[in-house]
Amino acid sequence: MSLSPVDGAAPAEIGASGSAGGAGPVVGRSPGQLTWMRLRRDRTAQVSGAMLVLFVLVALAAPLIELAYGIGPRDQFQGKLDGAGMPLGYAGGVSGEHFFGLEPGLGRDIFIRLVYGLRTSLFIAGTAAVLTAAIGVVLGALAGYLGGWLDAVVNWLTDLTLAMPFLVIALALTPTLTLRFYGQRDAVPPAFGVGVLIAIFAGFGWTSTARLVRGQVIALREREFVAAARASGAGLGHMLFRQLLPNIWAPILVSFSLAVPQFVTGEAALSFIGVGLTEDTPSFGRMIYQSLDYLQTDPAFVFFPGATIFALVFAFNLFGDALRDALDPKSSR
Amino acid sequence: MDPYLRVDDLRVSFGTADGTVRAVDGVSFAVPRGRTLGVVGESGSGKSVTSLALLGLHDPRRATVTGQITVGGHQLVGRPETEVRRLRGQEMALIFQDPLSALHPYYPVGRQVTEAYRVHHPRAGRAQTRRHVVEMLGRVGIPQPQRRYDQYPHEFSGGMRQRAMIAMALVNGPALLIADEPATALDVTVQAQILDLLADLQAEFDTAIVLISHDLGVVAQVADDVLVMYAGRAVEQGSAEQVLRRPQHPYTWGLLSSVPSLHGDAAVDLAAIPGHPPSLIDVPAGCAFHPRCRYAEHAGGRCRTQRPELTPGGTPGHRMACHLPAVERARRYAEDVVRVGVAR
Amino acid sequence: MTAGDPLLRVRGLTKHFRVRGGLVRAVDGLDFEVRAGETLGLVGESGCGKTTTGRLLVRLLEPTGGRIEFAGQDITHAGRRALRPLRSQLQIIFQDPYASLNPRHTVGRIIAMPLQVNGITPPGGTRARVRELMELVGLNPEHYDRYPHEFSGGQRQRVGIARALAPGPRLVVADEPVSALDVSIQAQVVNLLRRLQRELGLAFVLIAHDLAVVRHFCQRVAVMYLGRIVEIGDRDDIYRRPQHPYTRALLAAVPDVTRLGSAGRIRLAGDLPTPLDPPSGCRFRTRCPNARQRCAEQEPALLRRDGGNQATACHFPQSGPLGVERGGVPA
Amino acid sequence: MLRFLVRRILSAVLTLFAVSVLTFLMFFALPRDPVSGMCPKNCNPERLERVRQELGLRDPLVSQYAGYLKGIVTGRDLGGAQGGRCDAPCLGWSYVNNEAVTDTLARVLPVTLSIVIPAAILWLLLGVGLGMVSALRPGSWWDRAAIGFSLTGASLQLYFVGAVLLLVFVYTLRWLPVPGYTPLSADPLRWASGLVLAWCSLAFLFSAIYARLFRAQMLETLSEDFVRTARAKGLGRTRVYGRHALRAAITPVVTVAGLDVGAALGGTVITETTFGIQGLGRTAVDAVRAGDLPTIMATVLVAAVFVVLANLLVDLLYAVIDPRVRLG
Amino acid sequence: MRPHVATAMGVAVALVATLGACSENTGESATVDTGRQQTGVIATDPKDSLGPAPAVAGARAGGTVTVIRETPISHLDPQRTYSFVGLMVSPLFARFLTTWKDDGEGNLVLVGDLAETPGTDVNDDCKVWEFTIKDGVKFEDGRPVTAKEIGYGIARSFDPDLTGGPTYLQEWLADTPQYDTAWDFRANRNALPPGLSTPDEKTLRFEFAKPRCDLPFAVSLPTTAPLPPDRDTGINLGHAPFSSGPYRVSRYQAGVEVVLERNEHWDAATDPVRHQYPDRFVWTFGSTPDAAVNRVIADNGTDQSALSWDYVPASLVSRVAGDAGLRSRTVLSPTPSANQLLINNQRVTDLRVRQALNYAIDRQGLVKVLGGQHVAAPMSTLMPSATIGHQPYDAYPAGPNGDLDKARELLGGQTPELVLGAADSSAEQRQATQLKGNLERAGFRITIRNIPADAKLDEIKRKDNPWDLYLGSWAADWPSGASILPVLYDGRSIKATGNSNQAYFDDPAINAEFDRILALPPAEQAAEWAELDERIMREHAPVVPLYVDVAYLVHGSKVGGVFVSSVFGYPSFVNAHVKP
Repeated sequence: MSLSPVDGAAPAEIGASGSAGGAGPVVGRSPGQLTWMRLRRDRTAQVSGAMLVLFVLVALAAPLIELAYGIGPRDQFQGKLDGAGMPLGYAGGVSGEHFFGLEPGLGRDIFIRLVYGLRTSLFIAGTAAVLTAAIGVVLGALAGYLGGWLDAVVNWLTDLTLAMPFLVIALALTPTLTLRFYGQRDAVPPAFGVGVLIAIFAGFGWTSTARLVRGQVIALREREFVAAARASGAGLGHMLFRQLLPNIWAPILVSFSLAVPQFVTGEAALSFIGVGLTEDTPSFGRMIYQSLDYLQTDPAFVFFPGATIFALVFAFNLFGDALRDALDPKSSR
Repeated sequence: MDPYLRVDDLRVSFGTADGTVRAVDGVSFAVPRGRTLGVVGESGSGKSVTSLALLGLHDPRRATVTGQITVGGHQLVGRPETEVRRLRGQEMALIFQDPLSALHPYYPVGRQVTEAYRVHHPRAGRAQTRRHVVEMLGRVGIPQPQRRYDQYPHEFSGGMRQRAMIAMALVNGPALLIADEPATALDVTVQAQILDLLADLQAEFDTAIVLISHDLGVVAQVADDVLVMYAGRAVEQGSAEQVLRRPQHPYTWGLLSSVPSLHGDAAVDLAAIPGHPPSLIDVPAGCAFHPRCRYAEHAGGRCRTQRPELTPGGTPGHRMACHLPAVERARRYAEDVVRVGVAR
Repeated sequence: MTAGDPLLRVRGLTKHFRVRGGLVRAVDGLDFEVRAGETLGLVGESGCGKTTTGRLLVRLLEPTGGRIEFAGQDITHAGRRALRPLRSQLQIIFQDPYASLNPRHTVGRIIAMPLQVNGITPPGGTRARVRELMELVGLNPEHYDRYPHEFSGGQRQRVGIARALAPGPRLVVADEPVSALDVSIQAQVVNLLRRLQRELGLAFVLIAHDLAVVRHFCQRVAVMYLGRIVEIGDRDDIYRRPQHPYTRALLAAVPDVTRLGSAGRIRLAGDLPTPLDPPSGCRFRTRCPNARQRCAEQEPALLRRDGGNQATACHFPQSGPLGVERGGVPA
Repeated sequence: MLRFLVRRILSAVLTLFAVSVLTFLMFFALPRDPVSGMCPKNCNPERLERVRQELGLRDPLVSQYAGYLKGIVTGRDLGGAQGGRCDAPCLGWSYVNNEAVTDTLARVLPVTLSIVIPAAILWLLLGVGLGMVSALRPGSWWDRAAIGFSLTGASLQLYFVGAVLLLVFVYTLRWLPVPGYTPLSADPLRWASGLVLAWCSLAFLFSAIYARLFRAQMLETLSEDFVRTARAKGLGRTRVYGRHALRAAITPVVTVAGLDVGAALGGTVITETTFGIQGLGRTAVDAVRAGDLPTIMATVLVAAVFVVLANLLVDLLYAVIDPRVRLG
Repeated sequence: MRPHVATAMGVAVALVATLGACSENTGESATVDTGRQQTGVIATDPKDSLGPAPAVAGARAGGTVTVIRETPISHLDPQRTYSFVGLMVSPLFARFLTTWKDDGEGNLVLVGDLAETPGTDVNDDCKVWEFTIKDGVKFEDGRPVTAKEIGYGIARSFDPDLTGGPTYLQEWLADTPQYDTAWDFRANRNALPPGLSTPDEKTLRFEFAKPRCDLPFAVSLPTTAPLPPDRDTGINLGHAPFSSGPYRVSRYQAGVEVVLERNEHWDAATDPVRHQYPDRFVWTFGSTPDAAVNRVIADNGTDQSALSWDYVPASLVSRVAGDAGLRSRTVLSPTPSANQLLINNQRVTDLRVRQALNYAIDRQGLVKVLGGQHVAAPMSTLMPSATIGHQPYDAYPAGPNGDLDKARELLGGQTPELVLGAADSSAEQRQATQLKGNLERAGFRITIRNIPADAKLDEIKRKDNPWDLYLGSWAADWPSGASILPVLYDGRSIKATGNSNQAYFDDPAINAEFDRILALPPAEQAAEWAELDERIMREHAPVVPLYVDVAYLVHGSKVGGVFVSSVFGYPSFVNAHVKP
């Protein structure tokens, strides 16, 4: 059906309950509530959302799980490995005691390391996504709204950031930063590695959000409600945070939900070239990276971290898609 | 003479998450060659949906179309897409409201017209096709058609774009032209040019035209017959003379009197219709217009419960769907409409 | 400012936009005045600069030249801070009822916005004031917490009007306030504006392409063509005795329900020239049925004739009622 | 158009300049002495110091950088330890690889190009194809399958897919040789068979984004008026979708593809590492590890050039696709 | 719109099902003899130095041997060669003053290569040495090799631009570590360095200020490869060395490939060790060890005559060892590369703590982390078993998994807090993690501090490095205690940076012992070094000996004659041939 300005009332009328007085509830449904309703009606969103909640709960409850499981992430069971360091028994040492078996070599329990790894990876990815969103929103909104030289500078910064090879810089920066903050004999807490990763992700990840927000803001800038606020004498803060931002939550949320899995895999990719967390800190990236070598000799070691990281990323992607549909019902149906 | 286009009990509905939208709900009309039917209605009255249904352009997965549409003897509803396609552009053509978005922004205008020609004349030679198209562009009043042929839509002005659209629609000499708000997006002076052009071309090609518009003035200017739609249903139809000069339905009265005019008394308020058009998902029971009709009380409550059928009005060929008794209607027309509303 | 002074005085107002192809002279030297409580209609076709004028008046755009005085103060280049005390007196209503309301705000919040950003707390509180305004424009005050998407186009336009009225303005610029509305709703809104103007004694600048709507609302009318005013005067003069050929063509082109068929109308040939490179002399001459040599050489000034209030920028103005075209020779 | 081009090129040069300065600074902060790799067992500090001076590592940073830039523009003399005269564009001498950096680049660039360009063609075709299939029949089984495929792709990681493909096709089924690079000119078949796994895994992962993007764009385009016009003309499905809708829907894909291809050319570290192919990315990473500044600078710069060029190309392509852009 | 989540998960499960069938690992596999004893002598009979080398049983001329290696060979300049790969490849295209006759089983004889004998100690004081050059030795262009070209080769190793090679001869001749300031090669291209002379075409004479009894060993290194001055291309010689061996470099594509083809002017009759069986050797670079090993196992086409230079990676060991069909295609041999947990003796001054570390160590656990006995063999001595004269002992017997109680007892309830510096490479991180767990169970508190992998060696070579423990390894340039113990434990050699004595161990009594033994004739030294080895460990425990690397190689089904060099622990190609 056509949605030209003259002929477009029909869809908008849907749900409006008559003109004057009207029975029924007086308080209306906000766009956010409508999204929520659509999300709740979407089976895929429900399933993926439930998976995500489960993942987050597992991550949060990691110490409790350790307590119940009775094995810590650093406990070694080398007695259960053969002379070449491969786990004894079936499927990489899966047993009632070790749900997902043991790592070859060090003989640590895979299950509890995955639980803790989930915690680390989700924390890194979540925080990095929040940071990138924040940087991207602020820069993008300012550039888009104010335009002019600021826009040019932000655009150029974006180009520059995109032109800097991310992996190479990350590789170079990590040891440099470590030396800057810690003495040679200081134990570097895992939190620092986590922090560096987050900073790297934030430093390189903001561009897409900034571009997105800038584009949205430029489109919105021409809308008349923005002109209305300006005509009323609204200042920059009001314009950005009261008028514009509430209207671009949808794309920001979607890009956020898609950024999280990107950072989860990003952490793994960095581990792959040797940047990232220390052996001490259980993380998805390190596990999957180390396990790949054992694809032939201990497939179970590849499977459990691989399947978990896949399930997490898949759930995020599904949910992001569902969220996109719910926020913008026109987009796909 | 058998009318070239005959529509019987056309119904179009869409399934949406919130319920079924009955966009067109039982509309019938006929248009012979050489005549123009004006379809009038506000947003959501189903007029654009009707125009798309005539060409079978609805997505069959989303829209359900029933009823009969007969174009030059071919029944269209339910026919395979490939067969309907052969008629499109050849026997019947469509002009849209917004020529900027209706033309493909990436292709030169001439090529788009050529494409419309070649699809139905696959054996036509390249040079001959170009000659024909250039001639057509010239016929619709595009100056320097040879040069304009290779220009892009964004290099055209609004009026020129609409002329190009018309050229594209008429390039195969169709017998039926459906013009959906052909002049609404244009300025008044250009609008007038386009309407004149349509009239000239109609005279030349003996085309049957269905002109869809919300602007009663436009309809008055070009239509021979008028169909007034409200909430997907026809509420009044007849000749332009009958419907516009002696309207019988309270909705038509309201429409006519709410239009500001260049004459009349500028000092008095316009006679507006209260409320606003209903949602097509939730069409009021009975007469769809009754919540806004100030005479609903005078029909003995039937307006709320019973859907009025189209019945013949005062003069032959004039029909309307209203429960208001004839006597009451005549009185109200005389008192409210002629005296107060459109006091001309 | 004394009682007789105009509320708004515009002199030589100019706005040029720099685009890649050159300079667009969107508004090129406008002079007009609006008195307190008076309604001025600004009509013309798309691209004539009327919307730009509206936005210049409320200072959404920075004028390239000329001078705007509001309530005796020069606001031509006033900054946000300098404008602040005047903001509440000068408001704007927009065309698109969908785009002009922030979809993420409740209507209550939308209407209260001008109060909030200007730090105005009306007696009785903001909420009470908003409900009062809603009632005034014909909205149910109970709908305070609803969102724009729950309203129809006409109701949304009422919200926009309420927002403009919130700080108690003296002049409202209404930019095509009804052109996006259905016929039946359009009449409701025109009536509402008329009532408000009457009851509140507001001055209006109504920007519209629809001559009939302007006629129903405005006491004075200015006709614009390619960034210039070609004719300005009292309503009755303009509609009954248009002197500029453009005004006449414009009036003649309006489709009229009361006239069936298309006989006896004047038609303008061609399209609007590009404002990047307007014609020399009289800008209308390329489409004017009476254009002569002089029109290309000399730009006609906006002049009053026969001592009336009506001023026309034409070398060969016409007179007499519409429909009786008497050729181009001045009477 | 020309002015636009000049402005874009100037901005690109500025970007490259900034990239080089940043890299230069960043790698001078590295806790790694480029000289120490030069004598593995018994090295004495005095000798190292002399080497450092000879290599100019004790000069002020600015003059080192100026020397570097000069080398790019006019070439320069590097001394006996660095192969002597180094012609423009001189990117320096790698102490680690014992060769001029330009030679290293000449070696690894074709490798990366051979990986990325066919892969990009493949992923674009696959992505646009999948997106097209699902946009034509939204909600159908085809749509579900295509979207499922692309979502799976988007949720997997290259090293994982690569490792599994290697195990299945190379080590177990032995259908393919172990991945490696053979110059296309030497043996096209070996060139292809050595890289096909890399192409496939890149295409599998990347096509996901394109399928989803293109599907959304296509659906949006299909609701445009001009598509309706095309149908109203009586055009067949193939022509409506293949010509009218496709061209309009492809624009955002071009943007994303430009960015992706640019970035991928700048370093497919993961792909190269997974498949054991020595291209630009792996060379860059090795250089960082070894503190091989000239190689780092060169690889970073080349990567940046690719990104910048890709951006420029996207802009030009836009003008080709969309005639409205040409006016500006 | 989107597929059901369960469907996708199903796909994932199916994917993994194909990854490998489940079978029980019961831990049975073959074991390796790692306690092999090395025997070695300097040939006294000139006949030993005569060619030709005895024919390899079953060997046949022809074919191409392909060597697959991850890291490219950075250059082939003999005077700059010090990497294992360089040391193993250079004998193919270069000959030296002396060389090792090696049966790959630990039986070594140092023989003359270009020289007729492994050197003559003219005054029996190790200060003046003479080498007589063989007749009939030629360069690839047919020119004869004379003492002059060998002398020039040694002279050019003084060129500061030509970095990277061993510096024994230069330092001994100049009698100072700053040899390039003592004698400037670039200013004296036509002269020889001080102490080096060619009394006649056939004689090369070394004169040292101090006794240099290890000279016959030192001249087995590629520094002594001959080069006519007119063929010196400076740094570019690395791409095109001038051959004096059985092969010459026909193609050098940096980073990608090196091809060696037969040198027609090489005369088998003059060469006591080399053969010329394959038509060509091809080195290809870039494949990861995983890929290389998988490729060789697959044994397809030309890979049948291929060899993976890199050892079987730990993750594949169980696959290779578990495949009986591969047994004939693997070479398993201990190497002389010894790995220790180095204790920074400047920081950890308490002997009891060092001894406790020795008691605590869980060598079996560490070996498991490394990938098992095919990757590493535990050791408890300072010198690897491959050293001539090596005697096994265990000063701190702790059993395979460490004696934690004994360690705690030594610590006496204290908790020493030690910082373990570890490279940030994956492999070393895992070892460090293992050590941390191991030592903390014994009552230590260990902090792991990461060091960028490529910088680690430089860092621990700095005297003032801040760590208490770090992993170190040492591979001697020749299998003599003289190139191990004094190099690693002589406290007088400690300098600010670039230390080989990374334990920073300094004991006057031990230092005096070094001087005493070094002055003995080489043949008498072996037993003395073994005795000193045990003494250092018992009295000072300056390090924790961990393990020696085990070489575990796979080759294609048609490769023959490849053995692991007893001197360097990497594959030697002198006997390599392609089976029909």
